[in-house]
Amino acid sequence: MLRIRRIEEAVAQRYHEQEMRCPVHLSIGQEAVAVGVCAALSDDDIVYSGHRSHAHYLAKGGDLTALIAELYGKASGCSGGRGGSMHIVDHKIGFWGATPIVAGTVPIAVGAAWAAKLQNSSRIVTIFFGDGCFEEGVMHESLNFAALHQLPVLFVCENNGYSVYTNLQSRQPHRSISALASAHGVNSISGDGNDVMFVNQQSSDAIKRIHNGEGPQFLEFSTFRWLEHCGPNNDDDLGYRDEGELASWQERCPIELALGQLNASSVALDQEDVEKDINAEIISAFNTAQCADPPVVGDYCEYA
Amino acid sequence: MLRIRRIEEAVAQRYHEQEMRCPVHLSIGQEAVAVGVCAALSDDDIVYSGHRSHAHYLAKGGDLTALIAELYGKASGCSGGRGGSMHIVDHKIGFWGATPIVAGTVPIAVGAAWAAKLQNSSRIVTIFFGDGCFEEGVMHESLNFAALHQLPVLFVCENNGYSVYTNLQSRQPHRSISALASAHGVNSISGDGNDVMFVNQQSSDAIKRIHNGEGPQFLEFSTFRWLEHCGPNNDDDLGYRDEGELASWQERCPIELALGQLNASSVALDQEDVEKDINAEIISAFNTAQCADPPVVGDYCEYA
Amino acid sequence: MPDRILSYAEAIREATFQAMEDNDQVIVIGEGVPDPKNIFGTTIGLQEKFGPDRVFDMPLSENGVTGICIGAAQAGLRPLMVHQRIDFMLLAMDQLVNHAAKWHFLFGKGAEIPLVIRAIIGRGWGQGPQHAQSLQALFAHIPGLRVVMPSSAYDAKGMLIGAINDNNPVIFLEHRWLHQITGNVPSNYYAESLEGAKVIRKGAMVTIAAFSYMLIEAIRAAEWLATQDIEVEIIDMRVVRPLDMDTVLMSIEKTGRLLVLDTAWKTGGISAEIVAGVTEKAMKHLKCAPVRLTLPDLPAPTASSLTETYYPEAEQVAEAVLRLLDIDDNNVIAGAKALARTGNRDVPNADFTGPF
Amino acid sequence: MPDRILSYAEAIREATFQAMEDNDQVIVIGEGVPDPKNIFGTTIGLQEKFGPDRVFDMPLSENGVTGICIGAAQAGLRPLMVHQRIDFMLLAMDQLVNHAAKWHFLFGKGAEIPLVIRAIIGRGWGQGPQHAQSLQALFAHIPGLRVVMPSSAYDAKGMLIGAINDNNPVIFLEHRWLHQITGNVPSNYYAESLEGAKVIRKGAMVTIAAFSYMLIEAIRAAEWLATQDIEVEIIDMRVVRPLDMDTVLMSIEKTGRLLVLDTAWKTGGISAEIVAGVTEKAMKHLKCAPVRLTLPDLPAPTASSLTETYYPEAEQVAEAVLRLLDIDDNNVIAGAKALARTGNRDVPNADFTGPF
Ligand SMILES: Cc1ncc(C[n+]2csc(CCOP(=O)(O)OP(=O)(O)O)c2C)c(N)n1
Ligand SMILES: Cc1ncc(C[n+]2csc(CCOP(=O)(O)OP(=O)(O)O)c2C)c(N)n1
Ligand SMILES: [Mg+2]
Ligand SMILES: [Mg+2]
Repeated sequence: MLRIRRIEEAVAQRYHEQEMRCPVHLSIGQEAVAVGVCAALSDDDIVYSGHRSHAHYLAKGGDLTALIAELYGKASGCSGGRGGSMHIVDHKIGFWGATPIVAGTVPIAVGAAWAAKLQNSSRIVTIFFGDGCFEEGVMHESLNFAALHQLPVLFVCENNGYSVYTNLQSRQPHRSISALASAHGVNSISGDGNDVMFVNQQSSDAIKRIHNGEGPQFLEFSTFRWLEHCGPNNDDDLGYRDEGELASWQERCPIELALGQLNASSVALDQEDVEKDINAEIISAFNTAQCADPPVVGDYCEYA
Repeated sequence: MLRIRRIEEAVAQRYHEQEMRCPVHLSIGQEAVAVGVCAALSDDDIVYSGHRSHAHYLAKGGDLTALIAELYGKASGCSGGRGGSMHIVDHKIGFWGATPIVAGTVPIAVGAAWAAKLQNSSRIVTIFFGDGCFEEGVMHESLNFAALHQLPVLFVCENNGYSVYTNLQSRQPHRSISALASAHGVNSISGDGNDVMFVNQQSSDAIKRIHNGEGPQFLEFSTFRWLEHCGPNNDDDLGYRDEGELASWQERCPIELALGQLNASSVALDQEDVEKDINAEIISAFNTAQCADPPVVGDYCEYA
Repeated sequence: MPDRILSYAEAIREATFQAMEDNDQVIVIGEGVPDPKNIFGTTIGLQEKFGPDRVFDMPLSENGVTGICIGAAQAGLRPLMVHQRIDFMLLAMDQLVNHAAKWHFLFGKGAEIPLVIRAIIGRGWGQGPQHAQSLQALFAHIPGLRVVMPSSAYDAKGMLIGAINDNNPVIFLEHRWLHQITGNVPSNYYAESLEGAKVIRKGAMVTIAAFSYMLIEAIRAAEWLATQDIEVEIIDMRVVRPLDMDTVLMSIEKTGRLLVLDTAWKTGGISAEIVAGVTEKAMKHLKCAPVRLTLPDLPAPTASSLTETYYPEAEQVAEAVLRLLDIDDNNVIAGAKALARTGNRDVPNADFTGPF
Repeated sequence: MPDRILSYAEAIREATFQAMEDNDQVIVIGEGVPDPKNIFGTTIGLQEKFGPDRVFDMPLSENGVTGICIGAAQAGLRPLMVHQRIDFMLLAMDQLVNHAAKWHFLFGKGAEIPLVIRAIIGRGWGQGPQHAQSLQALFAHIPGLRVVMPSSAYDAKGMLIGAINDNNPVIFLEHRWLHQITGNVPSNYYAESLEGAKVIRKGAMVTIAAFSYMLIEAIRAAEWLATQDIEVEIIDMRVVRPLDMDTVLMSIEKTGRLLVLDTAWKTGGISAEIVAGVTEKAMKHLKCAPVRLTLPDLPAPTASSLTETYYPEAEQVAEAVLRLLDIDDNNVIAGAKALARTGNRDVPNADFTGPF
């Protein structure tokens, strides 16, 4: 979690150099969902995500250098430089794709789960998405199909209360997202998305239920995005969020919370050492990415 | 109701003459919903519908001759011959259009309701649709918007258990349609769609709630289609519906039920006289339609 | 090989059976696939044979199920999705254009999407503007998609098998009125290429490049034209994306005259691409300006009487050929006009009695 | 009248204000319309001025809200809907094509749909294949829609007002890189016609028919070409549907040479329609084969380095003109190549620093 935080901070910090020439949607503040869920998955399980996917990719075990190279538009990027931050993939680790059409990957993930069922595979498929997805019809079509066919899919909604600058109340009526998923016939739970232990426990339980043949499961986690929707800055000064809202969420920083839990359970952890390792890894990844070759023009034609 | 039944029967009976050269989706067996709801509406209120719309058009006061002329593809048809059975309209009576893309008119009706709210009109908008609509994403987008903006719209779902030859269980998981509408934040009621009094009572109550500012209302009525999905015949021999299902619904014929209720409340009604009048009206409508002029080729260009 | 005559619909059905036998990753899904009408008879017996784990009806969720098929394809299945009307695919444009067409480009090896989408286009009795469109141009413009429109029973089978074997998303478009045509269809499992047009009739005077059902009208016209000693070359275009311009250009070098026939609207249709491509590459061979014969730029009307002027048929094809050749002999023109069908023109033939 | 210089984005904003003042049935809805970024600044202050009952953010329901706007339009409102990217409109194709485009045709008087949809097309920094498409061809093919692509600040204002006053559904497409361009924009309320192209530079040697942002590159090329005594005629096409072929044909009569510039893919694009239309009607005037300069038939790549060969700019325009004129003087060709921008070509200018 700390590693993801530091990576995202490094992206933010170096974004102004204008060498990462693509929109970036950072996950700072929301790391616990990615980490808690992915820790409950097997290597064989599949993950899909949307525009805000760095944390999911990294938590699933995605290669850091390939991610940074992708942001730099290099041939060694995880999508060969054709995607940038908004389109990332790593088939080796079961990260089957993240793309930025809101809710676009939701049915695709359900389809991969359908295939798992038809192919008698024991893998499950996890799809990460935001609260905005509930406004897209295809989200509902996907829930309907998953429930109808009782597919091994774990729906994970990161409800951060905003879509870009628009708060949830301006987009959805006063009703619960997870209750709506339940009404579709998908078993649903909601709770604190900044408590990585809670997230992990709920995920493990949900995955057990999937393996028990209880069909698709839905988890709604409340969390908060600290930086601007897209880009490296803090934009709280724009006033689109309530005064104090950010501060109150920052007090409940998922990393601080987790460190507290670790201390309480007296797991020894030399944070300084960890930070050092992470920092070295990040510097190396950026250096490698910066020095890497750009994609060969024309090479990409074969893919269309 | 009896009138609608006889009109639909006449369409079915004369369809084989191949002068009504368009697909027809007849409402025989489902008349009570159309009649019960429309009787609760004011002249000023608006109605939209889908592919199975004859009953809604007639119940709202649509001109019979113009409907039959439309089936015959005549210039005097309610849509000028450009639409046929699947695309009918009558602006004069507030029937603002029926078209056959499943769920296609649902958001359009919500938009008309939005306009009513923004224009401070007291009119309400009713949208008729089938159980199949719940599989279309746009249905959910429409419910979300209607609930968000608290629009004066009455959603009426005629749940006849089938979409073409496919039963509900093969298309939607085991959960209730009206409960799903409720989870969207739209107040919902479900019940017997063959009991015109019940339908009318629920509609009146729902309309009152809309006028009271309680926002959009949703009514789910169970009913049954007696004939084939599209066309003039009984196709029960195909075996796609459970044995006895049709018979059990026919025993609960909405017209017989209503006649029973009328008798019980000792309203005098000379059915023979009524039938005679209806028959004369139908014969005249068909004659007029058959003799009417076809649309002038080229005239329709102005509309595209 | 002796002739083995099947209808286009039967050829599609046979292709589906054989592809499913050949590869157990092939699955079929579509609204009505296992129902008693079986998509105009093209899926009869499929579920009985391959079971409910490979042959599916679907919820009315065109966009969602398209996405679901994309995911299933990424996972190694080879889904064949079916739409009774192409009009319903408009609901799925996001998944088709933003996703299916982009996946392999974005994510490279391991992200091939072997998805086939069958859709029925074109005329039917009284279908009207929302149920009778011919929307091939919308897909023809999109890099990452393949789009085919077989016009013979032979190709219907071979190209459907070819499409199922292909690793790209393929849109397979069947004109409603082609389902009844018949032709020689070998019984073996064969895949036809998804590239390339076919010259199906040789002639030196005019090149007719025809898409889908318009090929049938072209053949009717050509047979009569031959009686007038007018020999046209007919190209069955077969594939909309990628277009085989080479075959057209080769023919134009010989004839110098081009007539393009499409089942869709004119403006912005694929017929424009053919004319543009020919002009760019072979203007010097053109003896006169090319002509497109298409639908007028108007929604499809429903009334039978209105369809008569809306849909061009063999006589309009013949008339266009005569104009391209500057033939103004009134007798000949009258002969072309006499090709007009008698009776209602909203049905392919008198056997067609609705209600669909 | 003295010049009054506004940016294209400001012109759109002014048009919206004036149209809303002029007619209280005009409402505006779109994801981000009232937010701090205000659709690239085009809706700044709108909600403050006209209130939350006329200016709306929207749920992420592109198809649903399009249908809702159709219904609102049928009820007499005049909705202006805004998409930050045209790619999102693919979700709304059903309501646009099956419904908005057909309503008036189907239901006649009383069913006019005065709906305007603004959408941003084209390049941005690192937007990639799902956020930088130019999908005008998909709408250009559909009877019942009007499609406009203004290229000047003057037209941006006048045509948006014209679109809002029009009783048809109008798709109003703004290239992302046009927002910053400036030009003379009168302060009064004026509506420009939604039909007709404009000759914006006279010249006798080559006709350049340019759509949207490509007009800017055409002008850059033309200025340099003039220094070489090569005078091109530039037509700002302005409208995609209905296309104004007459203006193109008139120019071709004079120049005999045609270059079409579009921001979209080549195959099946509107550039094909221009070439086809010119060939059909004026082949005898063509001195050489027309040329289309467009995107290659590939999804948009993200990496900055890949965008350089993907997007044609002024030097490719100039080179194409030289080829049309058979000019192979190496000095001149080198001059054309020298038009190439230095620095990154994934931004319109150095002021553009992301992240959007
Ligand atoms: C179909 C579609 N509509 C609009 C957008 C623009 N957009 C990009 S991200 C985003 C916000 C989505 O909000 P949410 O799902 O809550 O995710 P979050 O950004 O909060 O993580 C929007 C509206 C889009 N990418 N796709
Ligand atoms: C988007 C779309 N998909 C499929 C169809 C084909 N279709 C026409 S009517 C119908 C059945 C719809 O069922 P339901 O909504 O329950 O209405 P019912 O026919 O039972 O009255 C279907 C699938 C269509 N018209 N539109
Ligand atoms: Mg959010
Ligand atoms: Mg039904």
